[in-house]
Amino acid sequence: MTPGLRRWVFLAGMAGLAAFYLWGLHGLPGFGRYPGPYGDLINRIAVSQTNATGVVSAVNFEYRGFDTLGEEFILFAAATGVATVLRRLRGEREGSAEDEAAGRDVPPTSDAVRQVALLLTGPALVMGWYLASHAQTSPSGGFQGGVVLATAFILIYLAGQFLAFERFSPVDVTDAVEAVGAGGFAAIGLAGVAMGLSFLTNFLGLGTIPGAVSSSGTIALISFFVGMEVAAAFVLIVSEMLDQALLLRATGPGGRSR
Amino acid sequence: MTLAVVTPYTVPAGLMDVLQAVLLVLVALGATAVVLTRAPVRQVIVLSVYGLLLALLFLAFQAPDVTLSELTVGAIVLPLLLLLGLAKVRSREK
Amino acid sequence: MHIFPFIVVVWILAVGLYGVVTSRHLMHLIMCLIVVQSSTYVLLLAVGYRTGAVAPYFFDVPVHTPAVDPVVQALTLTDVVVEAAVTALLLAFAIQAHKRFGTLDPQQLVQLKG
Amino acid sequence: MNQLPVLAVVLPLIMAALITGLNPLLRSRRRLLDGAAIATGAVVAAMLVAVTVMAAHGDEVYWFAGFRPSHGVAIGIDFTAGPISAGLACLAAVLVTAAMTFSWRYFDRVATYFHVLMLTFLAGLVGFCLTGDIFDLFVWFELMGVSAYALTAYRPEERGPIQGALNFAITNSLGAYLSLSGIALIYGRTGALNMAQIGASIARHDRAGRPDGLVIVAFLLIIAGLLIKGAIVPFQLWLADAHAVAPTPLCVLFSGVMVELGLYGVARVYWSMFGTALGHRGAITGIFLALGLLTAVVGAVFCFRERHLKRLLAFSTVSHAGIFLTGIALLTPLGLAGTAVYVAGHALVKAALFLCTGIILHRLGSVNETWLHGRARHLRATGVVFTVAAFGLADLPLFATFAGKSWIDASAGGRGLAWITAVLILSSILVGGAVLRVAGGVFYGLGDPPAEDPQMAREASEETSETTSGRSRTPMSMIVPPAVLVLAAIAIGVLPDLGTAVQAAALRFQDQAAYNSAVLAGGHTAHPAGVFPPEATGFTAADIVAGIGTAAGAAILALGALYRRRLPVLRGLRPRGSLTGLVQAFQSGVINDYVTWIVIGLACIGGAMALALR
Repeated sequence: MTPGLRRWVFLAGMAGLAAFYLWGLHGLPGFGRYPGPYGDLINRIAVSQTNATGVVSAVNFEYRGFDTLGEEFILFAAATGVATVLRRLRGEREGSAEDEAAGRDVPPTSDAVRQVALLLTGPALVMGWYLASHAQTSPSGGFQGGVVLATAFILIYLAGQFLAFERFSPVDVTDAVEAVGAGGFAAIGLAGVAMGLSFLTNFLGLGTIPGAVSSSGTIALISFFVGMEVAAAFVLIVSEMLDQALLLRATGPGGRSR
Repeated sequence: MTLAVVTPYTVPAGLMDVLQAVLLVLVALGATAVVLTRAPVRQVIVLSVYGLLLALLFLAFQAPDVTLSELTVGAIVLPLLLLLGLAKVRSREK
Repeated sequence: MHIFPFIVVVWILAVGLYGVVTSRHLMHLIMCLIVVQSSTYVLLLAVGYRTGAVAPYFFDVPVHTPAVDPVVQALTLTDVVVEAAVTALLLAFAIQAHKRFGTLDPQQLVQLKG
Repeated sequence: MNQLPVLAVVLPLIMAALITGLNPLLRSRRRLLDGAAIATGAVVAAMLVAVTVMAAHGDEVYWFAGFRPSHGVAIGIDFTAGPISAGLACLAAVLVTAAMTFSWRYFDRVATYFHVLMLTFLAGLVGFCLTGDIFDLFVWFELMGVSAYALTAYRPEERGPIQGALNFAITNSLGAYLSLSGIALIYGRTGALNMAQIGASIARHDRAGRPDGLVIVAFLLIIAGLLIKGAIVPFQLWLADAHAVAPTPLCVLFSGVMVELGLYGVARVYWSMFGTALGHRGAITGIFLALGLLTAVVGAVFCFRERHLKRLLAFSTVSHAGIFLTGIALLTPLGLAGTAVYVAGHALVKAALFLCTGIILHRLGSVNETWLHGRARHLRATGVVFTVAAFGLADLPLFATFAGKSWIDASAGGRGLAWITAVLILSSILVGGAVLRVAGGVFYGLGDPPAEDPQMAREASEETSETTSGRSRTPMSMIVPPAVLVLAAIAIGVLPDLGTAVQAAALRFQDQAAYNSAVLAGGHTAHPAGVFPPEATGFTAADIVAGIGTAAGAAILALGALYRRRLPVLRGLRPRGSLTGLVQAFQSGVINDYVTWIVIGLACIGGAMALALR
């Protein structure tokens, strides 16, 4: 199909699909009228059942914890996939950062950026830690915390050089952290199985005060492992991409003309 | 269901409606802008703004958890990854 | 307001798909795919919304306060992670494609592949 | 509490994490790494055999974290292992084990990545089969997808794999987002994610006896992603691009189970959620029959004109996917039972064919049928396995494929649709003929090499060897798996009372009320009842004649193709240029076109459903 023809064919099909979709949406109860019962039931029982006051975290790490296990492994598989696709191949060598930078219009990191980035690293670390460890009380959790933690490591890159970043996150260590995070989550589930309970049963004491940091049993623990996994996965993905930015290829089509 | 409970987080219903409507319009415009921006680097910036708009909309939908994720992922991490990818591609186009 | 958010959902989906279909650059295409997926976030959260209800946090409000649906929020969180994972993988493919083909135009990729 | 279903998903995940964590240790110890991964696959397969046997008399329902439903409202996620779902998961585990055994000596420089991704892929496949929650289905669908995209691009130094992986990932991700939209729609109506609960809820809502727009739209959106995964025309375009370039051991899984899993998902979604609400009307059968038969014929035609071995096998998978959808569309227990057995037989036979192609690639470094003509004469064992498997693909009696096909035909006859038998036989002859043509030409040097198609030769030359050393011989670890798989396909076909058992399982699969009571109330239904009653599962003389006729027809077609230039009648026959052009315009490889076709296809199916069901 030529681009022009394709556009018109698509518009015709999309008009039909949009009409069809709207026809279905018209059958909903209407915006602002969530009918329940799933969410209402959970809102009613979650606090007394799990001692977590953040019900979304209770759903994520308890009622639908198995979904979250799958979700963590999606990220895990994606990080492994990125590493697979971007692995160093024969005929590729690493150029020095300056060498590569000379060929780009991206200006080198200025001192101001460096200082701001350094200043932000500490708070980002603290905030990531806070988010990952307060899943049960406030709108936060392992995922958001993990992403912010990963951002802290990326800030280190911005502040310094790639080499420093690499020193902070050697692939083997990141791999290990990621494995502990993802595997730890699964292991918590299996611990329940070993006690004769259902997979991912919350077998730890729930604490006495709803919303306290130590409350809600495995929710906090799972959130912590998720934070580890997510942070490591993102650091891995970003470092693979950075690694690519520094790779030179000796030969091949579309190679560098310099 | 009648909702008479007033909490510290209750926003007057009329105001909330207006807020949501405005944000929905902005999100629709943002999506269109992302698609119609054909210059890659500029598109990443538009995408980042779009992520921000989505995050605000989710806040108006009473979903602070999702707001936080959308902010960290949609407005920061994904644009960063995309920029890294573009840097790689552009360095080779030199 | 009863149907308006859903019209926006369809609009985002349609615009995103339009971008995918007319895209001549893989990076652009990936970003349009992100737009397509964002329609599912808006739909999920709109479906679980309840007018006048609070967010599902009961730290300082009583448990019987009417709250919006927490389940769709958990689903959207999963959806966001999926987005990040798929986008990272697609980006890796695009980087590799650019290395092998020297272009990111989907139509030229096919011609060059042979 | 039976923990086996969940362990079958968690074990591969834990092993994937463990292998990644011990990466530095395992990188240099290939034996240990391969052994651990293969053992995991084998253990999972064994666990799933046990689950299948246990589930024969009632679904095994497992509630995660112990959250049982209260008053018909599910709070948590459940696994519901029935004989068909557990059996399909078991098939997936067996094929993963076979593929990893084959790749023991196949990849030369393999890091831990391959094993990790294979294990997460396995977990995704098994979780998808067993789950009883519609959002959980989406999660495992995505895990399966992400692992598969990455594995397709396992050789990123080449052009084909990257392009194939991109088309694969974009089309299938799009499908997943459409499915998620459908899930959100149905959730907005029912406030439930458990499939049984949704089914009960929408059946109650339906007052006029006809489904309303929301139910129809949600149904189509949910199955959209599954139909894309299931390679149904016009959503099949990604498949050949991905299959042709993925590492050969992986093609086994893509063709053998991943596509079939998409169609299993369609059947699962229909029978546990939408069946009652949509009313099992003739229009449902009509729409899916049309899609299935179209797919069967289009796939067969593409298959027969192909010269690139892996693409040829990929198109034959498209054709078979059409046959599977046809069997599901009949809505009868015998039709579903036939499909289930056909899926098993096809998976084993197709896996053997792909592994033999892998051996050819390993020994001769090419997948171009024209070039290979007569060059694989010395690969005697491979030739025998390939030829036997090719006859299996052509539905020769004794093979499981024959049993499955006969039951689909019998059931179609029972519903007054005997004419579809003719279409199915035609597509089987075309596919079998294409594969037998390869067998005769490549392994025995019969006839003349087929004419070179420049486009296909270019595509085939892209496919270079996946191995670098030891090419002078075929290791046992490569030839034993395909031989065992072919024998297994025969063994299943001659099992006594197979039909009765599988039909009983299919009947249980189709009894939505029994499924609801098992999931939501922990009930047990001793005698499930489907919409259509069970039928006789014996083979009539006509079945056997049809089976032998199909195989013979395929053989004659293959010989005709090989000796075309020496036969007076056929000499003048050449593939028409206009047809070739049309095919290339359809299968263009351009992702923009593929997405356009998806939108058009959905709009057309949606229009048909809106008109016929409402």
